[in-house]
Amino acid sequence: QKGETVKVAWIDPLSGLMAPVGQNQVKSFQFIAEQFNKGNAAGVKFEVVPIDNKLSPAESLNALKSAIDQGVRYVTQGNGSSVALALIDAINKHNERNPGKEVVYLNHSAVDPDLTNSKCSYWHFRLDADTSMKMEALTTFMKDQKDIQKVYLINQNYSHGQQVAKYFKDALARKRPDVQVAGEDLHPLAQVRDFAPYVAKIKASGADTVVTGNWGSDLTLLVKAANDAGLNVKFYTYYAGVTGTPTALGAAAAGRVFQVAYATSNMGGATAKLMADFKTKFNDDWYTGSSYHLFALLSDAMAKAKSTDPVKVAAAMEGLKFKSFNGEVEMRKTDHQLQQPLFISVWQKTDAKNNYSVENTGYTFAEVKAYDAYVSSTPTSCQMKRP
Amino acid sequence: MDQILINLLNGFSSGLLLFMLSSGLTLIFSMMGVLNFAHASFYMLGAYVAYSLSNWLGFTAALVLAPLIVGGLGALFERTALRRAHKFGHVPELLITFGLSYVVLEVVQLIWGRTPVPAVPPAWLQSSAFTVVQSAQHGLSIVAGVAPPEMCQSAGEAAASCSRFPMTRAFMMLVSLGMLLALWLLLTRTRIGLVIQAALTHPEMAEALGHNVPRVLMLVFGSGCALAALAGVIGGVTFVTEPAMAAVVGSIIFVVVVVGGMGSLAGAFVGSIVIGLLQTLPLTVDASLADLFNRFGASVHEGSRGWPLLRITLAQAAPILPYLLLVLILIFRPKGLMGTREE
Amino acid sequence: MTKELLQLSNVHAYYGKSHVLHGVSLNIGEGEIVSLLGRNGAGRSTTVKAIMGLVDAQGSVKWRGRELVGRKAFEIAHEGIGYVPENRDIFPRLTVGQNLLLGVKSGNKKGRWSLDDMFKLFPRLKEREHTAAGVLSGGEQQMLTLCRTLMGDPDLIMIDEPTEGLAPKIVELVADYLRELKRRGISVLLVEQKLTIALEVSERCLVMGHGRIVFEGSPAELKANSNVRKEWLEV
Amino acid sequence: MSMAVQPDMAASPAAIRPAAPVLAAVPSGPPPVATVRRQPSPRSYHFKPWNVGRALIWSLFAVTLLVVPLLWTTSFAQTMLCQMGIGIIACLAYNILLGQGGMLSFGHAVYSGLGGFVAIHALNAVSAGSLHLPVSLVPIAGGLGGLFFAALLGYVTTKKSGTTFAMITLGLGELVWSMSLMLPEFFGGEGGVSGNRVVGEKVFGISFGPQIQLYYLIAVYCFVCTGLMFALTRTPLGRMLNAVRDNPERVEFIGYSTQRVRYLAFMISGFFAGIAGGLSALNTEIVNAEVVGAARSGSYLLFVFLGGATFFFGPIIGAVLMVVALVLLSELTQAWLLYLGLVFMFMVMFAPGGVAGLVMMNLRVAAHGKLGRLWTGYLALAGTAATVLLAAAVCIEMVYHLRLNEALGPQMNFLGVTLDAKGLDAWCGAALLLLTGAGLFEVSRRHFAQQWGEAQEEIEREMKRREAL
Amino acid sequence: MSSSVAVSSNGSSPYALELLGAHKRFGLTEIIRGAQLQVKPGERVAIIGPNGAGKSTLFNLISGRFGLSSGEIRLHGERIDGLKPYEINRRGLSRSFQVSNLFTRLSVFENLRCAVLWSMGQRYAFWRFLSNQHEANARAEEVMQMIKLDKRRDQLAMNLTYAEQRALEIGITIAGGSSVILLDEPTAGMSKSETKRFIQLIREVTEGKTLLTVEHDMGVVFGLADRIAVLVYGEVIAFDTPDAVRANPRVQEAYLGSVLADHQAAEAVAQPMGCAA
Ligand SMILES: Nc1ncnc2c1ncn2[C@@H]1O[C@H](COP(=O)(O)OP(=O)(O)OP(=O)(O)O)[C@@H](O)[C@H]1O
Ligand SMILES: Nc1ncnc2c1ncn2[C@@H]1O[C@H](COP(=O)(O)OP(=O)(O)OP(=O)(O)O)[C@@H](O)[C@H]1O
Ligand SMILES: CC(C)C[C@H](N)C(=O)O
Ligand SMILES: [Mg+2]
Ligand SMILES: [Mg+2]
Repeated sequence: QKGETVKVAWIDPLSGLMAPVGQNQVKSFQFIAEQFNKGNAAGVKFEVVPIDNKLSPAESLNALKSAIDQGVRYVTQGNGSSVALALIDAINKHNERNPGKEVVYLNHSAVDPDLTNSKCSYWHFRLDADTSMKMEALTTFMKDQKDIQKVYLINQNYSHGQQVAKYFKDALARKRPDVQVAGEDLHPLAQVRDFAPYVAKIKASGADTVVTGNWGSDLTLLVKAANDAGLNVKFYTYYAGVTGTPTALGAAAAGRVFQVAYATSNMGGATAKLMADFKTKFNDDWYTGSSYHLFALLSDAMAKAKSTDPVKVAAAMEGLKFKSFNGEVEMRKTDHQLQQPLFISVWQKTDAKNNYSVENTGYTFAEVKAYDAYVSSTPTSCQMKRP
Repeated sequence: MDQILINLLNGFSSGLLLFMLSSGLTLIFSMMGVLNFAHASFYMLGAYVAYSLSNWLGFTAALVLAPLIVGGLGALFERTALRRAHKFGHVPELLITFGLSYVVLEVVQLIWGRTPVPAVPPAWLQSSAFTVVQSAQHGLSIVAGVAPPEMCQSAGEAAASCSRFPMTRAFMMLVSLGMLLALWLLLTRTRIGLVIQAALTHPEMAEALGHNVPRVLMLVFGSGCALAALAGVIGGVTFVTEPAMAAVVGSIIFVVVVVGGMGSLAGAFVGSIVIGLLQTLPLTVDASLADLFNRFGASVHEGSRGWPLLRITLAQAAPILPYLLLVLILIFRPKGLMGTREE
Repeated sequence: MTKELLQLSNVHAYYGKSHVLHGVSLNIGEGEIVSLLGRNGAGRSTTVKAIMGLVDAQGSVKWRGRELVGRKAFEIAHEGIGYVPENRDIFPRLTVGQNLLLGVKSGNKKGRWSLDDMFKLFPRLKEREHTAAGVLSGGEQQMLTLCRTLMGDPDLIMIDEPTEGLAPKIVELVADYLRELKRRGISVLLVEQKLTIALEVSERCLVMGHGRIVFEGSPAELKANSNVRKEWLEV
Repeated sequence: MSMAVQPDMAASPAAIRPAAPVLAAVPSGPPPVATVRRQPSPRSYHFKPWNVGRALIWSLFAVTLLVVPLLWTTSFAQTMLCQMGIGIIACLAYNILLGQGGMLSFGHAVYSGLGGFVAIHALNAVSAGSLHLPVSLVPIAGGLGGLFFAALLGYVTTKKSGTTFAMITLGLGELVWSMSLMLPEFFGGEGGVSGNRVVGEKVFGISFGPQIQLYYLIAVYCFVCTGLMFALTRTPLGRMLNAVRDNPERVEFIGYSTQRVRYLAFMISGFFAGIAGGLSALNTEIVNAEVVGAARSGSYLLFVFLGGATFFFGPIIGAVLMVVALVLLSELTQAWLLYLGLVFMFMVMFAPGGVAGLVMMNLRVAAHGKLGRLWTGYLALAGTAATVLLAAAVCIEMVYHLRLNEALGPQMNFLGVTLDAKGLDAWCGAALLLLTGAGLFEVSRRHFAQQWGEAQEEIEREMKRREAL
Repeated sequence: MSSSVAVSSNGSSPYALELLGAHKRFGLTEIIRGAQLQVKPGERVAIIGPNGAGKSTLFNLISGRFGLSSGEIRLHGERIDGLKPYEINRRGLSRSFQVSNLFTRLSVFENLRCAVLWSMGQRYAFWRFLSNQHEANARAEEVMQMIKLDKRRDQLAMNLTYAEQRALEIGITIAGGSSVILLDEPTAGMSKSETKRFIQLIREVTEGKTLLTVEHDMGVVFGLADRIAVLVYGEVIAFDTPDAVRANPRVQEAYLGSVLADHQAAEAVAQPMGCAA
């Protein structure tokens, strides 16, 4: 396998609502691929083939076809679990109908737990932590925050948002039955311009904490509206670090916005170097750590399988333990869900210890708590069909 | 009590913002008969231009200049493109604005990038206009600016609650009312309004009577775009300035214009307020139809017929209420609330 | 002869590619009523539109010595030419009053005519002052257009078939109206179908056929010339 | 109120009508071949389906459908072909409203989309064994679904016309789209509903697993539906639909209810749209909220217009362009949305009859044997236009490259040539090319316009002469 | 006003069309004030009256374009007020418009074919080919020849000349074979010679039918009508033979005027369709 070129199709939005995120991520993947091309366990060369799917499942299927035509055997995607579902379905069918031309799907950010539970597939490997895992970590953290009395849930009215709400309530009942859910809202995805009414509602409920899976402008507008109305609550979020949001959070949100993720802005060591290089090169933040997982996992598995054949590599990836930027991680065999540490970080001014300025705002996500992989690990109901 | 007040204030201000957005659209529609699908794009353009200008000249200058610049661009578009399509009728006119909205979006992204730009309101807009204080012993009171913390820091037995009303929103309301006044004067107190309406049906005749119709149309379109841009300047700093900001308001402003009555300024105003309230007030009601039925003795629960529909709370349905209203209004009163013509 | 006001020489006009006027030459003096007669499709309306700048024309149209060809309609209107189209073209959504108001040119000072003059002329309009013009009866609309043009205080008024659809009694009124215009020193170019009224009020008659002027003379001459009438006006 | 005095959208098909006088004489609706020979006896109108010209066109269409997948064999090309076939049905269905009925709908994806959902549920029912239906008939289930929802929602929509109609469709479109996320029971939430089209016994060895088998299923549907929709234009209802478009008021005075005509047409359109949705469900094997979204509805409108709504075959061109633009163009360039927007603006401004309008204009010239004269003009025009396009595209691509592809450095590849997006020479070259191209284009355009005008004038004269005979 | 029980159509009504105390108000203004008119089958009636008297409004009421404020309208003894225009048309009444109202983007032939479809029982059929409907096609051809537009068969209506459009307007009105025909100023905008030809045409195509026509051209009125109804301020002040109407002083005062009209009317009578000068 040495010296071979491995094409990885990156199927994600480059236009439309999620384009900013997509633009950042495509750079991340290309950048990390370059890093790995300098030397990796398998000695292969990676090439990222970006294809715009406009955040549309139907378009993604076209993109998949196009990628397969170009000889691509590894596909990665992450924005939108609906797209992920469509891809899993299509890849399952493709692999079944076209033996010898199998395709492996490496999911870098789609976090719907179903993807590794009821909808799990042998060909799908998830590198992000799913909603339930993040919620496990988040609630473990919240359990110890004694000032949390009343929590308000506000989420986007689609599967991701609904799941955040659901898993939160489940976990809370287990860990802090005394905390009250003061209210719950589901608002339409990316359509609300004016969050003032929601903020008024949160205010009226007397909540001291807001938990939200919102991303993009749905998160920034929420935080902005809260600041404007003088609503002094803490926000526990999934996606405060995604492109554009940090800029919009600015100074007003300092100390009040928490994020749960498999990374923080200040991981130190080699990661700090990577982030710095990325920033010099693109004047942008490298936050999609799963791009690192992807190439680390692939090269290790290819080395192990001594092949780039997706069937062999897939088999090699199952249960593979490898070293990534956030420590030693494991691709769990039962459901192909990566087991990795999770971090709670807070939005604050940069300081000596946390000196990475996110989006050049002078603010950063500073680690407040790190949890080992086992803490956030959740059971799976996956009944995987192996070929 | 304070919550009701705040909710009403939110509703009204949200309505006034909608008016700010849709007034230009109404102007263009009532006078030129053009459904301008690029209206929201001009709104976005206003925000971006103002962002660049205020980094350079300050916010106040941007507030004045950005609408002028965008209005000029609008006039240019009317002159070079829309005028050509006008000959072919309404559908091509509409489609050309459709095409323009794509182009504007792409150009904005090329110039300012795809991520939000950090547009912040100037210092004088960053404070609070007033604070609504509800305290157990003093009841409801309104304090200008930010209420001193001791007022809100629960004194004694019962906690007082303070809700601040941000300056940006107050300013927005003010500008919106100003727009209403200016437009009303333009339409009723000047003859230009008559000329435009005349030109709508018989442009040649209006010209033969000595009115420079093309110039008037250009001015109207330019003004409509300038109004959108003004809304954008304020909307941009109040919310976020980002490429998706046009898409978010894109269809709701049509709802406003249609519900109010196509081409009627008063209608656009009433429509804005109604939609503003409709988007806001139902959010506070977390009851669903199922709850309602259960209240009256029916037992509706998961698994009963129509549960998926009955289960939806009013708060969740709030965002679609404007569209529901639109459809109902058009079926039962196609003129719209205040409209005079039915087409 | 009176002083020349308007002179057309060798005017050609086209609708798209179809050639309609083939070299029309005519002139109108100050304070004159001239009628332009001819069969359907002879090109009378087109001539008037060409003067007004509403169709593409070639040749020369001189107004008090100044060339009008190539200028915009609203500029021509500002020169002092009024036009009453044959299909009326009232502004349907505006009220009668607003329609009249629009007759006044933008930026103009007070003209010779006031709203009240108009209402005196056609009392029926006064009654309907606040009605949307679109619902007026055919005849009422005709009255409205006449008045609207007059509000612009033109020196020459070109009227295309003003008696169309009017009751005989009102036709009579229109004749009075035309005479009144003349009395106030306004020139009229009257495009007519009804010979009766044309012959009665005008000083000169022009007959058009196939896009050219084929006869010019006094009403008496036209009455006498049965050849022209046979060939160019009636069957 | 009188219709004539209002800027009514119902009158706006006028709008779509190419206003250039040269186009005015082109009859709307029927395709070029459908010239009816004039004969004195009324008996001569007997329907002759095998009129030579028509037979030729239809056979050509059939052969094209048969042959294309053999020419483009990659799986990507075949998915695109499948989508084109589906798009053709959907766009033709949409044009029943827009081009033939003068109804401007902003929400037609509702019917194709809901048809898709019904179809995928039907497919899953087949898989589950609770429904016995060959997979090849699942699209019909989609069609019935589209018909059902069109009957339900169309009843209120078609009560109105013009702008009111357009706005109701906009509102309903938004409503259905919002509902689709609120009602995961039917719509499957964000993830949608997926199915497997390979189900049941193989019939003649056809499992519909391989894309090519599905393609031929789509091709058959496409051909039959196109035929049926064309036939519709030749029926009393089809003709009255045109009458309603042109003058709804008068229709009421010749015994027809405009509402009823619109409603029936709306249902028929919904049925065909549903079939397209059903085929699409089979094609992607997953249906989610996106299929009822405003973006989809918008593309129908835009591309039907681009293809040419005044002509029956316009939407077919539109559908092909739709797939090319949305699927292929976005693969080729990041600036595809900009190109799309610009193309729209220019088409509306300079060719309001759409591509079909251009085709018909040239066919008319060709029919009068005058095309031969124009070809040099065309050549010059094409050459210079290509130059301008190329230069403009280079500039646009370089700008996009600089903004978006920093990762790859300033070096970029454009049509096989490597350019340095930061290099002065690339920019100067492009600018120079653009300017000279534009200059030459203008020269040849003027020359061509004159030639074209002459040809038109001659044709006009000839037609007058013939008429006079 | 009157009993709401509709007299059932028994076909034996002596009148083809009846207006009984018809009233129409627009907002506050009453346009039709109790118009009363009874037209016998086969009769040709001209309605004259000053501008704004409500003639077109009356037609709009009869044809169902506007709803009646009060009163009754009967067609062959059957009440038709409150019905939709198409329902009235299906009962055998057809009208033309003062301003041509055509299917502008359809050819002459298609215009006429559309007009005959309903009466030929085609209804909303989408399962039959038009080209196979020989009866309808033959009828359309026939009407086209009647109105002498057969040479323009495949021209779009919008490309016709004014006079041709007027002819087509009449053609569409009569094509469906309705027994009661309303024509609103059919000769408006036509020259004397064309008017003459047109009156001839109208006579031919409405042979044996009940005809109501609004006209200001006295030549047409006196040349065409069996009886004349004079509508003034929404009331029928006279309904009589042409001679009687002309002699009626009220009519003269309200409508005909003095000198000019006398002249015109006299002229019209002297040479009903002749040269005017
Ligand atoms: N908009 C148009 N497009 C094409 N041809 C036109 C147009 N208007 C008029 N024509 C043609 O131009 C010729 C002259 O028309 P014009 O209206 O000047 O005649 P006219 O003498 O006023 O007759 P009328 O009695 O009909 O008013 C006619 O043959 C007519 O068909
Ligand atoms: N929809 C309406 N609303 C208000 N007034 C109306 C409406 N329609 C007609 N009218 C008024 O009714 C009166 C009668 O109009 P109508 O058109 O019937 O007159 P007419 O007798 O046909 O006159 P003409 O001979 O001039 O055509 C007019 O004064 C007109 O302004
Ligand atoms: C990248 C994220 C902002 C998107 C998120 N993963 C989702 O499920 O939609
Ligand atoms: Mg004329
Ligand atoms: Mg009338």
